[in-house]
Amino acid sequence: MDPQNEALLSLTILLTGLVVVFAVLIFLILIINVYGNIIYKVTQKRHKGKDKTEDVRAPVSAPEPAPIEVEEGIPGEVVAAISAAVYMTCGDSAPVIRSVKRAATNPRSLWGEAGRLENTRPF
Amino acid sequence: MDPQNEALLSLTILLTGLVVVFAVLIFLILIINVYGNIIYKVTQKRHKGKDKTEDVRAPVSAPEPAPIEVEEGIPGEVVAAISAAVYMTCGDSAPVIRSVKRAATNPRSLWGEAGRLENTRPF
Amino acid sequence: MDPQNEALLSLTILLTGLVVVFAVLIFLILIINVYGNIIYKVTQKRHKGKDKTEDVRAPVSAPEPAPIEVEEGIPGEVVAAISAAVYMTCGDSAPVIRSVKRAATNPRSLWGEAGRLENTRPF
Amino acid sequence: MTNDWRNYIMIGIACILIYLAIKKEFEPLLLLPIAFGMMMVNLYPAIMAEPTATANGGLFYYLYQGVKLGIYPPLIFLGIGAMTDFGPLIANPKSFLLGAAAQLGIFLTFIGAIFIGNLGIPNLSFTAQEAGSIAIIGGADGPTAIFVTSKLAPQLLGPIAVAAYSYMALVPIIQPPIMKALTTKKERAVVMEQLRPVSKLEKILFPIIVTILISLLLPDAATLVGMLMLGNLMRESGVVSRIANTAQNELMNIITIFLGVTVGATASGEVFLSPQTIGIIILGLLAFCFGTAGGVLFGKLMFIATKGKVNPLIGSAGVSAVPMAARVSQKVGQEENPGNFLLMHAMGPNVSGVIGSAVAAGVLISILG
Amino acid sequence: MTNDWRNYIMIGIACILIYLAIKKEFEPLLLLPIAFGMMMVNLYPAIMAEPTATANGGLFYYLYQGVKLGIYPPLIFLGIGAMTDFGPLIANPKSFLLGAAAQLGIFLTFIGAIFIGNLGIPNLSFTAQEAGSIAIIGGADGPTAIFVTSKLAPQLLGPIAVAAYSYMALVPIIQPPIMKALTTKKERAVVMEQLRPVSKLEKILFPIIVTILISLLLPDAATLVGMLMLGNLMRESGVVSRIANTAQNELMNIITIFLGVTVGATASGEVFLSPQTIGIIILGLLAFCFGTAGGVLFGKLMFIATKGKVNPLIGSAGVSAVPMAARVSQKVGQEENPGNFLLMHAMGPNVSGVIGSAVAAGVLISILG
Amino acid sequence: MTNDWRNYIMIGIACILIYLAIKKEFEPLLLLPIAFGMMMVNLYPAIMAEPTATANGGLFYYLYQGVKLGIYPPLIFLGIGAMTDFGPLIANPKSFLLGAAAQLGIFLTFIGAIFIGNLGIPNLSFTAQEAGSIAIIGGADGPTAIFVTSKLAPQLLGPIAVAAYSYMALVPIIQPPIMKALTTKKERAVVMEQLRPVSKLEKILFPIIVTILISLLLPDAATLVGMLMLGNLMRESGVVSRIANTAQNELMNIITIFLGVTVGATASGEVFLSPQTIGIIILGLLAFCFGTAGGVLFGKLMFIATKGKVNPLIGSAGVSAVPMAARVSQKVGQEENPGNFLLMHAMGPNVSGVIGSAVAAGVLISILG
Ligand code: NA
Ligand code: NA
Ligand code: NA
Repeated sequence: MDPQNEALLSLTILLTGLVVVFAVLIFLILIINVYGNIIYKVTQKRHKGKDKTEDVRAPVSAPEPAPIEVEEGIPGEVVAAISAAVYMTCGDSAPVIRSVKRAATNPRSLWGEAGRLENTRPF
Repeated sequence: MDPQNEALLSLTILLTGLVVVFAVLIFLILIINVYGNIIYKVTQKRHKGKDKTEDVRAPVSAPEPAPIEVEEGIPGEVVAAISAAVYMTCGDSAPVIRSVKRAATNPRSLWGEAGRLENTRPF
Repeated sequence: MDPQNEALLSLTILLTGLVVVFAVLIFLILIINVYGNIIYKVTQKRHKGKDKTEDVRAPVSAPEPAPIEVEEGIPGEVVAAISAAVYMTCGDSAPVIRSVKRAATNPRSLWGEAGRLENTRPF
Repeated sequence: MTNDWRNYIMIGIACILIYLAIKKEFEPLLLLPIAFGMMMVNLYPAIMAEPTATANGGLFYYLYQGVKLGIYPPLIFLGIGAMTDFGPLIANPKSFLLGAAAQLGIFLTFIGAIFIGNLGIPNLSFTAQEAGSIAIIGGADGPTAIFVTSKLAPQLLGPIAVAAYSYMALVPIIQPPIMKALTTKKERAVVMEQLRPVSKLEKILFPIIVTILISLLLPDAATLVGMLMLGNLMRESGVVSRIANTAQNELMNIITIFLGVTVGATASGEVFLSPQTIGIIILGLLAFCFGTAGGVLFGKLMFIATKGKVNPLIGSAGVSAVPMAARVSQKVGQEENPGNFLLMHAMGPNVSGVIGSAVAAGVLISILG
Repeated sequence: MTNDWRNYIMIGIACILIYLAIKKEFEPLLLLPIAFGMMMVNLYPAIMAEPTATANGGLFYYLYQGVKLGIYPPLIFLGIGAMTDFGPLIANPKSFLLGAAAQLGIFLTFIGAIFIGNLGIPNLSFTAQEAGSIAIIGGADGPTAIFVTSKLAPQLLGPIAVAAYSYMALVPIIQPPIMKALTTKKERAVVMEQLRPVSKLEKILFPIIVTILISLLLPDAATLVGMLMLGNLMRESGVVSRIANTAQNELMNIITIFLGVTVGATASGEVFLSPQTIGIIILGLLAFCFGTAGGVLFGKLMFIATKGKVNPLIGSAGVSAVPMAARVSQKVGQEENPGNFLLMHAMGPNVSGVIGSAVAAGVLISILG
Repeated sequence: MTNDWRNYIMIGIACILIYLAIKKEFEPLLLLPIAFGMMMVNLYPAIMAEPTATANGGLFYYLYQGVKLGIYPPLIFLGIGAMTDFGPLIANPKSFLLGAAAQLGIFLTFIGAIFIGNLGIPNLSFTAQEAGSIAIIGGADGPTAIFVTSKLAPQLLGPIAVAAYSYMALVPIIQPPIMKALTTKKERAVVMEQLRPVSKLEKILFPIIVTILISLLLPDAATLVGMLMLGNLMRESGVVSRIANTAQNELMNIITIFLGVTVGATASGEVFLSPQTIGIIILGLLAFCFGTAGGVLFGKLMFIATKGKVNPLIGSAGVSAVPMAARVSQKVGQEENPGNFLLMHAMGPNVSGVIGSAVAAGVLISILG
């Protein structure tokens, strides 16, 4: 390939590349914004009554600082993320995180679970 | 394929199919009955003495009904099966099942286990 | 193949085989001895101070014999090995082993662990 | 390889299947990969492209070889064998009769497929091989259906797999009306005798004997039944739990993913959107209904023959669809008599239905293959 | 097949890589197998030998087919999809812009590779296909780099894979100086608004929508993106955890081993020890730097556009290298303001960078392939 | 493909092997699949059928390719490496001598096989390649035996694998009489010095050094030894436990199943029921006995050379058969002196026996291959 063609190809790659990558991802942004907003609003409307009461649920005081107790098997990364989330939610009045536990992962009833089992052995 | 041949083939499939499926499975019934009975009788004979004492082992009274406690990880299906089995064994006097636990799965001695280990790393 | 050639081949296999196997493995012995000794000495030198205090750490008395408590999941084989090791280290005054537990396997800090996690999801 | 309108319809169908798999939990372990494979191939047909002199094939082309060569279904059967307890069947081998009777749906559906093909509807006719593949939907057993179809009519893999797994998920809806219509209140209320205990030795001998007999009597069923029984022997022997666990977990999961997406990927628009597919959907439903009826009616026969000791409701479990069909028997029975526990009794016909459809598969392959 | 001096140098390099993998924990899951494969092929070249009429091929020849045919990288993407939470990206879809901007490194590196090839250094020139493969190092995404290189310039697999994984391990060292140089103290101290919660339904729809859009817009990215999204759909659906777990654990681990050793085994002495490799190493570093700069600069743009609501430090996470690059954003941000937690905000660009490089890969394959 | 009387005899033999695997726990992880494969192929020979222009091959034909192409045994070695602790060998490298001496059985058995072939018994003679494959039974190492046989004499895979695994299961019965006959009471009572501790660094360097040396000295052993050492490096490095665990569990289990059933499936009646098989069974036993004797006799030499510091009983562990042979040394030693714990001392020769037989395999392949 002669240098001129190479320069042309380079330019093509750079421009096509950036344009396509941006175009595709911007298209994704639009779509996600649209459906995300629809879903979010629908969900919000549905939970309206509930939310009011839930808003006061956040803890407001943190009597004394203590070392964070973290349940085994939860990576520090997750702890940082939780800290960040709490910090942002509550601003200055954020309590010091003292204990991180996994939420119970199986709140379904036993028979619901059996129903699931049925679907996990479908062969 | 002309319609006549098709009709013939259909009939062949239907009859051969049903006959073969029934024949094979009836043959299996016979074989299983034969070896099953032999094994069952041999085993029965061997355990005769023991069984008499074991028969009284079934619990006979159920003082008060209580919600069934089920060890985590046991599917509802199994609970139903156990309930069924107990119900049928004991008839009307069946106790209410209050607790389901896995039987200890490893009653072998430690060295027996080591012997097993040896066989699970055979390469 | 005529018998004479077969005899020759047999002899070749026997001699080449034994010579090569021994040569290769003796070569390995030499290499391992060399680097093993180097590492061992370097390590020894580094830990010199510490070792003296550690030497007295071994338990010296075994008040009363009791059945060995072994943490679940530790094969008998390992128990035997530990027994052997203790027996040899302490000679006659060896205490009766009464309890075998796994050493804590994760003494790293949480953030160290998170750093590890990062490397276990490298894709 | 350009996308035409049929591809877009297929993408829509795939989305509906994904919805059913996730929201309604219709056999999600297979319908989800199948639906995704269907979506992928209609978005990007090259993913199933054969290799050429200058280019590699698509990803799904390579993964599909395990379906095409008949490797995946027997390996899934290996895993199923390792999770199946044949105890209830050994305790009551007469259950085999119900597992045989429920295969009626397969053979009647074959006739139905040939019949529909002769109605003169344009583009709606089936070769004998295609009819056999459609018929096996009545076996209510996914890997068996895929195994037979990959041998007799691979071009129909998509619609047949979708129909088979969809109807298996619908068993709790399809079966009860048929069961109630064909039985009397008295029959449904029958409480069956407790099953005798089954010794470990019987459970170990069972897979060996079944393998030997079925392989000798019907070689075309040997691969499927053999692998099912190898899995079961690994389970019951108790000495190889390491490999028995891997067979029923990781190995089966990996193959489930590969099988699901590539079977789904056979359903390109041109193939799927044809009158044939509608025919397959109707015939598949008939197959399940006839199978259920066959089992229940034979159950009634056993009710009479045993003077009321057998509850005919356990007959419907003979279609396989383990363990849902057995659960349906239990549920319908309990509606009549809350103290009636048919589950273990229905497990016998249920697992014998798996063997029964493998035998029926052998018959179809040996006649039509 | 005799070992020459270049093989011994390669064995030395392999030992250094093993040291870095174990002692410095440089992406050990891939560098360790890659380095061992490199060592093996230089000790015993026949391990990669093609089969002949009279002899089988070497072990690695067979395992390498999964790389050559493009099977392994999409399957690794399946597992990555099953472990990735796209929540932060859905909550803030503008992150996609940063994931796009950070691909700048790829396209600039392409120009760099062409440029270097024209400097007249003996044995140092790259075809357009080779330049594209080198450029994709800037995607900071191992499987994508291997997928593109196996299609465009398989002869460079060894050096490109080594460069890609080494620089990914070095992200915490490469990125911070660039990030600090391009941002002001004020920008780095920005505390971002909390992300909105993302519902389960949005998370389920995301992989479906992304698959459909990207497959239609850029078919050459369909295989990689499709498998990533299948894995994610399996994860978010919640109904197929069995296969989702196997996809992200056993299946991915097995393929990681096979991919690692055989990619390493493409690095025989004759191929690796060339001026080209030195060029690749330099260009790879440039690619990472340009990608980081692209992301951060676009972050500054968003800082201005949003009147200070976006912290430009999260832009560097757009190169992918999940989750390390996001961690670097968090760390650099916290140095300025100890109460600033950027991690979740940086995860958006981070995971969008994976999609972004797959799209860029599609562009390169479609133009150069 | 019709079943003749020999097939029925083979089915009987398979049943006996299943009995031994389950009831006597003779290496059940491999004997059970081998026996089942043997049963299947004699019930239904088409399960090993090659593909034709019109029909697919049998299931086992495809699974068997991993044996035929030499893929499975090195992958099993990868898993074994990941479960093996070479510490006792590194602490006492002189153990290598015992691991070398115990390979005597291999080379003497080669001569024995050639000799028996010249006795003039009809249909009982072995080519040099067959003799080499039989000889490797003396390595007491399943994957090595299968690897060598698949290269030199694939037609004998069935009987050789059955003999190898059977005798490995019988090690606790075969070895003790030989050990007692060749040692004095005083020798057996020797209590050995405690092994020195081995540092992590030594354990990490060991697999690298062994791979380099053996690959350079004996390329034909490189594949087996290299994969064993890769597995061990993954284990000892401590930074890739994810893939090290998969290599020693799921990957090895899947391959064990495929290898077992298909190796068993090479034992069709015509091949297995020949005077050759009887010869193999006799020679295999001799191989184990000679190997044991070689190890013990060399142990006596070391007893003398070290002035009584080495207990010759640990020599028998050099045949490999990890960890059973080491356990036998421990048990026989303890009979003489209940306070004597030889286990860790015997593990050195034991694991060096694995390396030793791989080296011996390399010699056989390089001379006869
Ligand atoms: Na069925
Ligand atoms: Na990227
Ligand atoms: Na050995």
